[in-house]
Amino acid sequence: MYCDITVQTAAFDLGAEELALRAHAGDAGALVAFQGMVRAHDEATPLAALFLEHYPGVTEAEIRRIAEQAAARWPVSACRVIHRVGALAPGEPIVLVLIAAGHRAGAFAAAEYLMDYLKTQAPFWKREDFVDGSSRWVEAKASDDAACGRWHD
Amino acid sequence: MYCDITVQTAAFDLGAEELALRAHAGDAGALVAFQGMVRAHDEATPLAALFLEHYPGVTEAEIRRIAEQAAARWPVSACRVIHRVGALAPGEPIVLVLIAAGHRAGAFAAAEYLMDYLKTQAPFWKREDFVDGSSRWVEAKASDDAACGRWHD
Amino acid sequence: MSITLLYFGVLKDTLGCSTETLAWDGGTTATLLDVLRGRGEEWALALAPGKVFRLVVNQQIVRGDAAIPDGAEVGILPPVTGG
Amino acid sequence: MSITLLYFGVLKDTLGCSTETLAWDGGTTATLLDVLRGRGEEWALALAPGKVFRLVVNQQIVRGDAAIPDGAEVGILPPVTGG
Repeated sequence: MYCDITVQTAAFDLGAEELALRAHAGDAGALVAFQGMVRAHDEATPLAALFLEHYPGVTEAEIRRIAEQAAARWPVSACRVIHRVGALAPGEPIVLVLIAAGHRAGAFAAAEYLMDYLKTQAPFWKREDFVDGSSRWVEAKASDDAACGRWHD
Repeated sequence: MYCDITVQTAAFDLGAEELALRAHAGDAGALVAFQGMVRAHDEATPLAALFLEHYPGVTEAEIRRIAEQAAARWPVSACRVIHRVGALAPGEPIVLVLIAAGHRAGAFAAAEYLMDYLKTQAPFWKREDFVDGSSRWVEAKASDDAACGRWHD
Repeated sequence: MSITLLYFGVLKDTLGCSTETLAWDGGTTATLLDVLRGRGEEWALALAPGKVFRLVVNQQIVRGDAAIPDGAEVGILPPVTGG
Repeated sequence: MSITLLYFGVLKDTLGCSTETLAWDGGTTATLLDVLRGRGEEWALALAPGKVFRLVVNQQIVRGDAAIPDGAEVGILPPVTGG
């Protein structure tokens, strides 16, 4: 399986990544993309920015391990993950997962697996900076743990 | 819900469609794209081209009905479907489903629902034209019926 | 009085026809299928009750027996294979 | 002999520290946590057994008690909140 993992501050381009991945995807019939955007209104006070940090080297290696787990479970031809760090304004894309696979069921399952795992296990930390000047580090969500847990049955 | 359905012979651009859809998606935190490509090697004889036809008007209305079912089931902000018809070479994108939603679970579920439904219920007909000059109309697949069936429980 | 028939997918090849105008004295989708099946063995086989996927009258998918008004467009759809 | 400690996320703010060099006479991750918890109530609370998510020694996530060699980089990771 072709697998390319990047953690970066820069924005990414879904269309360009899709074209690049298809060049590595052989006769794949299905491509699933997930893109996450920063939400402004999850809390009572609107968000000014989301600040993310990661553990360079460790984070990339963990994501690769997770992607290889997904490829062992479903027939995946190629995989691309980009996760942004630093300060991100509401509406900005923060994470991209692209999966190319022979058929749609495997592509959907692998993309969802990777996203569930990224949200619960990959070493990222988020701080919410609000428009009123307050800020706080996000705590781990129980719902994300639950979403990930269903793969471990 | 914003919903835009097109059946066309022309190619489409996933990146451009993603940007356009996000303009209609409000504070959506999740975007899922499915793109299907023509596979060359599903049969013993390689495919020269896939020829698709649809029922103009009826096909678009059916897809819209399906998209509205998905939006009734999961919180979907915006939806874009492009399905190509005419002669398509192996590797060419044939269908695009884009779903923007508040959170990832609904976006994945709605995209998968729409794809399962498109494969089994929308009025499209495929003819396979092989490199040896033979050609045949594709018969409905039992596996696609089964994939769709799980939503009707 | 007449109606327009549209055939799709494999039916075009099987029946050797993609569009036709048919004289119509009124009736339902059942009437129409009887007329078409009466054209010969190929038509009877291709449009046998277990084989016809759907009929569409004036762009509305119909289930069961439905009236076909004068001037209607009737689509005859084999099982779909899209996506 | 020394090791480098890296703190992430909320721990940076709670402990007022993002990176430090610590004199190190050898030992394990348990030894290190004892040293850090001994720095005062805030450290003891932030690094209480139920709170620490993971320790990473030389870029390898460790589970249970693990040796920390001289010159090691040790990451101290609170629960992750990424994606």
